[in-house]
Amino acid sequence: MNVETLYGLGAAALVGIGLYGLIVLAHPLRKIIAFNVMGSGVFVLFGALAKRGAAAGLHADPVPQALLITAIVVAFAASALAVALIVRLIESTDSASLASDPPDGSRD
Amino acid sequence: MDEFLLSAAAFVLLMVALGLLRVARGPGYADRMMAAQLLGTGGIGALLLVGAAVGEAAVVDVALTLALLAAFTSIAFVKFMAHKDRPPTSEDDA
Amino acid sequence: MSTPGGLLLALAVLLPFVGMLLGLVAGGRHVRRIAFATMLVGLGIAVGIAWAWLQAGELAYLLGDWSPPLGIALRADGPAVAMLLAVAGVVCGIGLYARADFDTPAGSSESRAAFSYWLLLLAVWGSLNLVFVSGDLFTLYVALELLTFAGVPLVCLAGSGETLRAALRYLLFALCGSVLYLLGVVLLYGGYGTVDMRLLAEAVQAEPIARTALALMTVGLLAKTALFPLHIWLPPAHGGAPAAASAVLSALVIKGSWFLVLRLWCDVMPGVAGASAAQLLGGLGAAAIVVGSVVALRQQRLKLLVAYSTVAQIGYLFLMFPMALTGTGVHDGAVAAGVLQAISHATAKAGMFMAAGLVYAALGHDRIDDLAGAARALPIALLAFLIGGVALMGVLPSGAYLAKKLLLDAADGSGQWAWTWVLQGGAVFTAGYVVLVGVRVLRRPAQPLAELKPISLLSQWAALGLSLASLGLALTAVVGPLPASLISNPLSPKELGNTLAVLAIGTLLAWGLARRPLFSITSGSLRGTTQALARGFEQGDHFIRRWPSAMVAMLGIAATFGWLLARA
Amino acid sequence: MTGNIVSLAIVLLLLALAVWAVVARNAFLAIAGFVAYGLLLSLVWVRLHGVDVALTEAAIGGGLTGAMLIGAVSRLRGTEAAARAERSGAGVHVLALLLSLGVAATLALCVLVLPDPAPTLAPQVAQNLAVTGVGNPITGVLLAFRALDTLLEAIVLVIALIGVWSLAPERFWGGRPGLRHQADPDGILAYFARLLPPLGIVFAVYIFWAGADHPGGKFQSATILAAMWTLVLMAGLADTPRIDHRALRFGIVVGPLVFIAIGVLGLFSAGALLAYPPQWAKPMIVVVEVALLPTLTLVLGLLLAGAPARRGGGA
Amino acid sequence: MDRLLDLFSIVAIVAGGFFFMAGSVGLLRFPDAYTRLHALTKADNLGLALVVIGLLPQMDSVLAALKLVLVWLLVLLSSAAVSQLIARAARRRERTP
Repeated sequence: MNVETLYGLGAAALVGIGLYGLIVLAHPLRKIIAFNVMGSGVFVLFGALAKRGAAAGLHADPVPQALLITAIVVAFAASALAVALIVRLIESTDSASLASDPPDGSRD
Repeated sequence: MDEFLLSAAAFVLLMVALGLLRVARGPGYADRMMAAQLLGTGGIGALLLVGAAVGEAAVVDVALTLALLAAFTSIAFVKFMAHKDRPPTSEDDA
Repeated sequence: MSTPGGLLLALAVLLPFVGMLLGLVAGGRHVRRIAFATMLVGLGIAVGIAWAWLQAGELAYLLGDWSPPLGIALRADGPAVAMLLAVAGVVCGIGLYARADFDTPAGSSESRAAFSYWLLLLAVWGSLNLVFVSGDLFTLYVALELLTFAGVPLVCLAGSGETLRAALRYLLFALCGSVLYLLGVVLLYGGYGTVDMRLLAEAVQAEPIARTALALMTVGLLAKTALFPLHIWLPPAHGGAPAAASAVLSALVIKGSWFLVLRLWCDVMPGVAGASAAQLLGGLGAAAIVVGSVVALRQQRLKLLVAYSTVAQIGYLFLMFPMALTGTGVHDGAVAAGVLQAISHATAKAGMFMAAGLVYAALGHDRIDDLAGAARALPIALLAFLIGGVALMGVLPSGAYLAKKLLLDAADGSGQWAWTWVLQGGAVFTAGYVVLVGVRVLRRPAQPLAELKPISLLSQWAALGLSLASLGLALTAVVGPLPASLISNPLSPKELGNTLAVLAIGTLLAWGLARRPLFSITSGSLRGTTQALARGFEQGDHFIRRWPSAMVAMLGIAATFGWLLARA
Repeated sequence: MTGNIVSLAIVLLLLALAVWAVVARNAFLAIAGFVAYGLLLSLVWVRLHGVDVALTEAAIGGGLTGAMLIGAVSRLRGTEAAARAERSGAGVHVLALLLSLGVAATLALCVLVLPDPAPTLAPQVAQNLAVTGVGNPITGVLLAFRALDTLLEAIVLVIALIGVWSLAPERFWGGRPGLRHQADPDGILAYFARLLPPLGIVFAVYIFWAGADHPGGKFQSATILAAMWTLVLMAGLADTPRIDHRALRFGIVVGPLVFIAIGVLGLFSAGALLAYPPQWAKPMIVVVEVALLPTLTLVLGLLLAGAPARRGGGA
Repeated sequence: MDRLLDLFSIVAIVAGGFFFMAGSVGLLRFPDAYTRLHALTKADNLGLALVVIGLLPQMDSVLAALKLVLVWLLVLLSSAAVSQLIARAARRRERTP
């Protein structure tokens, strides 16, 4: 098996791990970590594709690598916004729960 | 030589991976942090070895960035611990 | 190749961002001024684009003169131009409405809410324009993220704990959607070596990579659009935000990801997206209409009612897919219907949220049961609300009517009888909550209304203007590119009978499903049954909006799409 | 062969750390795992011949994100325990496991059926790079071929910052972000904060200049600078600026505005928006990068600092 | 000469690898947190130091070699900081059995 395929398969597993965390973890901060793990899985997959595209004297296709840098920055911005929201939510409600109130349909 | 450097990198990585077993076994908070620490150092070592093997000079810059940012992150960890008498949520410490 | 007028596309994208940056640095009272100046110029650009499009047909612009696949192309076809123009109009309408709400109070040099609102409004606008004109799937990823980052803070501008929670839910769920979308983009690049939509459309084959990419991207975008059952974040977010922000979120932000689904299915990968997967999209839309409408009828607050009606209306936007993709190419009429539906929803829903906000501002509450006498006290605002609702029902000459007509034609053409029922039935649900609110506000109050707080006249007219725009949208068929033959006399026995039937059944629904009886008739056992049913819907909605259920639903839908695409 | 063993070791370690970061008992440990994970990712990028990406990942992935998450953990106030009570049932866990396995398996299948030879834009980039005057192909893609993406990236950060600021309590609007850090009495932190930043700044400048022709560039440089700034703030040696400070606001917008201005200039000098006149391509690109540097540094640092939380009049 | 330098590199790096191994084994086998910490900090810093020393002859320029040494110094710095943190955590663990 060549290196790119190995990393590609690893990336697929990372996406799965992150996704699992996103579903089952309750605390939003933990979800952010899982989101980052999943995101990095996508990035590694893209990196493996870039490596596959090595040609014309370049060791890898530079276009996906450039896109990756942008994507990493965007993911950081997302995490920063989410963390700020979590901190503020806890400050104002003393809770980080995302659950909403049940419908009060039984009261009428 | 390159083959040797790569083998050395693989060896270092496998060794720190062994250290990760400590994370699974615990028991404490300190032990897990130690594993992370070992991993950081080993990871940078392996990075340098791989970089020398593939002859990519800029890998040293990556290592330097990592070391700089790792120092920064460690200080953030220390600062966090200094602020809290105890970590807020370490149930395995209690 | 860049076309004449193509530069306007780039300007339409950059201008709102430049306005935002200038506003940020100028600060204070200048922010609002800069925002209005930007709106004025932006509206001009949008009109210019429409003009250029009428002259030359499709517009294109190569940024930096680099052609794809290396560079990024901006392109605008009919749907994109229509959306650009509509969004420019709605942004200006919302801006006029928000002028009074988001003023820097005297005595302070800068206020948080005003500063943030105007800058974020411009950010939403720029991002949407980018979504409409970008021909590059990765740039679209960035555009979608921009849209989310601008939309999330709008949700919690009021700063209360509940809105913060809603904003966080929105952000986290939308982020899951973005990662899935990005994953699809990555796969497409791996398979075909480009992220340009035009080049992809030529290269793409119905093979595992393209199918997986389409399934993942679609479900990611559905999560961002909040199509049932992925509407986990929408009701609290849209219901809790300030009205001017809700209008932006509901009328505009969700259209971005919806438009991208349309692009992917009808432009980039129509060959991969088979008819059976399109049936599933339409099916989710139909489910959204039923659940969203029933739960909307159960709401006690006007803004939440409007928020749930958005859940239902998003469903309408997806009804076009079964008609557009029948396995034999793309049906243009159905696509046009979808765009028309999106625009009529954008205008009407903005007007309705604004009206609800005015009611809240004037009365100090928006409890539907306590709105008796409101119609007399706030005639313009409630007229705006009801006209918006009527427009969404699909009554002549509204845009929704035209959209429905086009879809019925398409459904007839491809022999899909089941969907004609859904299309006709959808209007009934909308009629339900229009009647519900209408009856409540027209009732004579038991005691005279308390002192009303003053509300801006400009805001009221802005709301009414947008609702009227939605109601008159079908008239564009007379001047625009759509066949005028679709419009018939609204007073003809057939149309009138149809409208009356819709209203009658809607009234029945409102009577059966609303929490409080609509009329003071003693309710029989029938109402007991319908009430139990409605409660069931509510509880089901609550269950599906829990985080784990929504995530499981998301992946389940992705898997179903994958399966359907592979089978086709 | 040996290379494959290294890669295998890296992948296995990466997966182990990812699992750690996700299933760890509490957030603090999860972040420790995540930081180590970020470090290892840089190794992945080096193996995949993406040194530019490795630099970015090293700076952002483990570094800034890790520090930001740690800062957040200290403000969780026992909400973690509450979240534990909310934990989903066994059924959800099984379902989640099955679905994520399904997604991972599908992706793995896609990886195995990728077309061979792989489609690539590398030849086109290599062919057109000379026109841009820069030697680093990634810089060429980011600032010439796909300049719009880079502009949007800066705008994304600014919008995120507006979003973070908008979370401030009303009374603190215009004030200083984050908590005031007290200078560490035993001085170790202050010692670090005096020692590291000069080093970091020199290195950041080096990375910045290297970026035109070698791996590196404005973004990686800005990240290091932002980290150094944050370090000084954490040590209490300096305070965050008031967010209504005119110079600060100017620094935030200068990058994208200069970028757009040069893009419009291209309309007249090179015939297309965001194009550079042939001989002037490299100087123009350098100007854009220089202008973006303060924007990125300030925005990254301020994103880390969070919403305004103090009135903080005066200096 | 090159042979000799390569040999030097190989010896140093092998020794470095040995110390990394020692660190891991210590982490796994030593009885309590303190001794583990002791083993670890010695091992990983020495391990990295030896790897760096071994790589020095392989560098093309003085600048690269200088950067290499700087990497080691920075890692030393952060490991000192983190060790202190870990020791504190271990102490607390002792206090609350």
